[in-house]
Amino acid sequence: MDHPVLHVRDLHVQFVTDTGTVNAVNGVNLQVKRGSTVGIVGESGSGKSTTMMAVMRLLSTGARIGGQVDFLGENLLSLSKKQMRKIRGHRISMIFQNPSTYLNPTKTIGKQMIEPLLYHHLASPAEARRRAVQLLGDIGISNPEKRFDNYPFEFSGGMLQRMMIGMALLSRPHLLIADEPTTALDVTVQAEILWLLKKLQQETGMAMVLVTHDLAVAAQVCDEIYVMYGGEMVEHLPSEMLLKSQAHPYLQGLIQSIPKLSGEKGRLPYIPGQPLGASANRPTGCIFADRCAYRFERCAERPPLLQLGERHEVACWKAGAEVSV
Amino acid sequence: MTDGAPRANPVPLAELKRMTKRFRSSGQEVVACRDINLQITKGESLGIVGESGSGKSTLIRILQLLIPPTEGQVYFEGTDLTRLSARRLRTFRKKIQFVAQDPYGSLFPNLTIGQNIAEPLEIHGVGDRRSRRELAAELMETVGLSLYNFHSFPHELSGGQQQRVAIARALALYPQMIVLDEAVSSLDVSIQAQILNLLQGLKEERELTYVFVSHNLAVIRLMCEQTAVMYLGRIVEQGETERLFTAPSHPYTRALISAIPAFTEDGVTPLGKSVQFVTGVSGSKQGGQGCAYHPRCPFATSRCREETPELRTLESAHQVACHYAETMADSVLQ
Amino acid sequence: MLKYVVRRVLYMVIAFLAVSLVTYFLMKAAPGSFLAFNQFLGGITAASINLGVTQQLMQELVKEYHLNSPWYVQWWSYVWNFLSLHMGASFEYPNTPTLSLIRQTFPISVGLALMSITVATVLSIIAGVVAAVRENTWVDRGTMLVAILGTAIPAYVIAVFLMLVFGVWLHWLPVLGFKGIQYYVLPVLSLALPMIGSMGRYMRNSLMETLHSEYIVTVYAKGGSLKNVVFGHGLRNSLLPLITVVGPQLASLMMGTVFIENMFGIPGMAHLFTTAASMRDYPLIMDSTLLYALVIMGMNLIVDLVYGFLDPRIRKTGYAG
Amino acid sequence: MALKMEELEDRQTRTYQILSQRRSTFALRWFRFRKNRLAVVGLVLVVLLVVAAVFAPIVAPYSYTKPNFLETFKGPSARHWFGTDSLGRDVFSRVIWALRSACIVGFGAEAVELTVGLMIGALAGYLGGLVDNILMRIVDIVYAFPSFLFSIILVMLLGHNIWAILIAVSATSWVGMARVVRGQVMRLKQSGFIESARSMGAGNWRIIRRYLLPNSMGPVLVAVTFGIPANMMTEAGLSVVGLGIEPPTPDLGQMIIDGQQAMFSYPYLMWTPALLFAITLISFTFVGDGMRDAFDMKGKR
Repeated sequence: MDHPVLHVRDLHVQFVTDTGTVNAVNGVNLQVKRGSTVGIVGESGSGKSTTMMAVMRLLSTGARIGGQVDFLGENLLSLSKKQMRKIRGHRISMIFQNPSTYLNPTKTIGKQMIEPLLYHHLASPAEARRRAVQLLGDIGISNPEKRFDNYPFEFSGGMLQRMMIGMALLSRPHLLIADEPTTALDVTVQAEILWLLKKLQQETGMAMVLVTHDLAVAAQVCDEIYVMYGGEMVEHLPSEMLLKSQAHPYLQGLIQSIPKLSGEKGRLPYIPGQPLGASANRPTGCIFADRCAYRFERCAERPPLLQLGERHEVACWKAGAEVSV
Repeated sequence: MTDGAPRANPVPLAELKRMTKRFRSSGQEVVACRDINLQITKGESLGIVGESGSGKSTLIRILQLLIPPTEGQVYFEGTDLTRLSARRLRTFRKKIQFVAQDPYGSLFPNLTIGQNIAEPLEIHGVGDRRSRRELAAELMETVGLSLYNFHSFPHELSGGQQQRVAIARALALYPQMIVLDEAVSSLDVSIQAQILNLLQGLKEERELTYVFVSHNLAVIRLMCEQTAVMYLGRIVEQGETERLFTAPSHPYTRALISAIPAFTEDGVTPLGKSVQFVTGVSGSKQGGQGCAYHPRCPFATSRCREETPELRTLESAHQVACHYAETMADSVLQ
Repeated sequence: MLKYVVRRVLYMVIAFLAVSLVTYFLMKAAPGSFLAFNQFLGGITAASINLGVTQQLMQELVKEYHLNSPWYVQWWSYVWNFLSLHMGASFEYPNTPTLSLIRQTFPISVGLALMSITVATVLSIIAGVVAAVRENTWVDRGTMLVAILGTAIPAYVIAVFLMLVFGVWLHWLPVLGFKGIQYYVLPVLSLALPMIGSMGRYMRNSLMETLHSEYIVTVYAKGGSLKNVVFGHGLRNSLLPLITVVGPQLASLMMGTVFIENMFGIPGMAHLFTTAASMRDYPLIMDSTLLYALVIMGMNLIVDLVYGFLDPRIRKTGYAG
Repeated sequence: MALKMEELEDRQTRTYQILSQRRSTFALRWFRFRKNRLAVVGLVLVVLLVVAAVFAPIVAPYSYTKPNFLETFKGPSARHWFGTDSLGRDVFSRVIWALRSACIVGFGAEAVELTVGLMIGALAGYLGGLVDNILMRIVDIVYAFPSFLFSIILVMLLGHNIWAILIAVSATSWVGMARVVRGQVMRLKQSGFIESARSMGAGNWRIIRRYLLPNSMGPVLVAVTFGIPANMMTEAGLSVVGLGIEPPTPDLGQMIIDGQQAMFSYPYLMWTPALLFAITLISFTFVGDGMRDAFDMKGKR
């Protein structure tokens, strides 16, 4: 039973705009095992959110998606629109960055919360309400019966995100995709939400994908981490290896450039240059080469994901060579 | 430089004395800052941490007298800024500069990069057109911007470059102090490191003093010698950064440190351990009896509910507003 | 909420008094004004002969409108007469009280306006929804081009083309007079088309903005269909801002009736007003201006209240942000 | 100075090639405007119509007043493009002259509205508080006026000349402009760069002049482009109800209404001025639409 819940193979996403074609995601591979938590980490424009939006097929009509997205043995990209609708909010749920803009301001919390159950005919309205109220209580919202009829503006950001999580889990999905779930929240609330997510994930046994720009958050919550740069996957490693055994020069630079809470403090080392924007012209070789200190001739050729160890892959000639030799 | 020697000039660079700020919004009074005493010594950058709504934005705006305090005084180099006329205040504005959170929003969208950087010089009538342009170009090099961008508009630059422009603009008048409001939090990690590195360098070169608001404790630790923790309009703990982070004496500081994910030398801080947040009792409750933090504090006693703790000095200028600060400091942070 | 209504009504009273004052002083300043009227009492002017006012009636008018008293008495008597529905004789129709003139004409104008706004609202919602759902297809572009044309062309020019096509060339509908339901068709269409233009466009943009907002992504992520999105979330939220443009639309609708009633020869209130204006019939001008002001303000208040009731943020917190 | 100005100038000349590739703000707006094809068509038409109106004495082939009783009610022909009216006057010439009055009122009244609206809106928005409250109450009151009736009363008082009409048209419509400006100023006042300007020590006047007004120009310009045809509509509308410019000066509204008298026998007298007027108004609206695109005011697409 080592079938991954989600297996993304060679995913490509292009946006066709007035000013030209934007290659947002270029050949991403990714596996999410049953009951595991996978983090997708990257800076803005790295394509991490686009990847997951492509998996959910929630991108605008201008997006061209290529590759294969296997979910429980079914290729989501080959499903009809109607079949895909049956998966969304039922088998795969998604929560987003800013709960206050991702909820309809003029509909009550409760009405919005039970929608997944109603859309998929999983419960009658009365039954849905009962289950939603109970879940609201379980995830730490006091007086859920009354809170059910509140409007989003009457909730704090942290409470809204709790409610969003509750809404996502109401239909007992196999996979939860959390796209920067704590970025818009206050620092102290962030811990609460992450803790709740982790707890619920363990209780329900569902798989979870956490998209975040914060390496520390990913390290805290996830089992495995995928690092994206310029629309490509540059490294995949277990999270306990993140700080000590990273192999890609980009990830090494990134880890070094993060200020630490203990240890020496001096001038901060950093990666020179700008991150590769999605609309920029892509080099034919390694996408990180022009910012990389270890660049050599071979980097003119694009490196594939090289296996370094168990659950450890890197897209770098130098790092790959050190191991394979 | 001279370690251990008594300071010759005891006048602090900036000082807040018994400062209180109240706002009136839709008939209700909100106390944004309550009875704040704060000293900033030259060369000792100050970090301010706290949740949103803790009053840190208000505090730094009052420090620059962008908004007037309701009560109390604001001193800069010994002069009470609250008593100055608008004209005399202008000359002090040269010495304090501001870098805001959103670099794009803080730049003048209708002016070029060069004009943006020269703007403070023009406002204060420093030099002529030519010399202002020269200085602007020089500052662009200082902050690591290409002169190619001299005639660009802010919207053509990336976020990191925009923040460099904002920093260059803040440097134009050779200020003594720069107030940075979450100046790196909207930037990507690799860009954030570039800007922090730049700020570190400038601090050394130009003997700047920063007032650094951030929710990123590791950034504060890197940039600031002193740190103040704010909760609901009060400073609840203040002292040397290193000491405050290794031995926090206020339960709120401890909660903050454990709540914010960060890397340490050899790993990552554990998720939410030792945090007992009570949902629903968030920061909105104000006034009333006792310690403002007691509804969320796991160590609260009946004394905490009745008696408001004053900010008091522990050893070596470390100040805490907690009745049980000594016991807090003794128990090692997990 | 109650506080808000009270404050709004208070503003309305102030605005109403201001309108009456300004109108009063404008008329006083006019050549051939009350003052000239007073002079007429001593002698005879050409204007008075045209008006066919007898000496005796004149004195009644002086008494009724306090023409010999200070200005504030005159002004107040106007306002008071209006408010207490004691609108007296007009100069032009000395034997008919203004009130009965208004009573005859006002319902016709209101009926015309109501029909037009109903037609316009229904059609613009349909057009807006169709265009927004079929965003950037020829359906969208075509609908919106028609909408732009509707907004750009005033009611009286639209009326010209409607008259030409349906009256002169096709002989389908009557173009003058007012004797039955078929006489309503062209006037209502002339009034409704400009409104459909601006409201339909507004509806489309507002619905499209809603459809592109982040909470719609959530609805899709929950497994909602386009139908769920439009009818469960989008329509309601985009109708809300549509309500706010109904107020200004009413004002321009009122302007439209002035032309339309004149062009189609409809004996409505606006027609009455323009006749009064060209005849310098001050009491009638004053009364109808006040009535129009009251209607505009009243409609704006109703629109705001409806909006406040439909938006939970305002309904629950009580203030309009 | 470590860096000499010559050096900077030198570098600048070297960077001009790069700079010329970069889109300036204006170029970007022009690019967005041009993408709206109808807007470009509208702009061309507006320029043509305005030029025709300005040079009416040259453009109009005949006198607009002189009757020619030998050639009454002649339909459109090569000699008289739009035909002749009951007095044998050339309709095309009259239409061109009428366009001139429409333009004077359209642009003139808009200038008045812009001046008043900018002053009141900027003052109310920037100062806020009591000043804002008082000014906005005044605006509310003017807003409650039945504006067209008010224009009618004003024309009645001031006479049927073009200046009276100009005042009558702008008397209440400045309110819209004031609201637009106020909204912009209020929005920008919250923005980071105004706070920056304050922290640098910029005075109120400088803030308004250098940062607030230039950055609020987009919506104001759009409002102006939509305001001009609206003024023309009101102006012609006054003629429709018999309160426009005094004959024999031609006026589009008057011509349409006169044409209506003879619509069964000589329909061209009605539709030629109506069509030209419609085209004028539509052109302005298309331009306004393009301006909206140029200033990206439709929100995200």
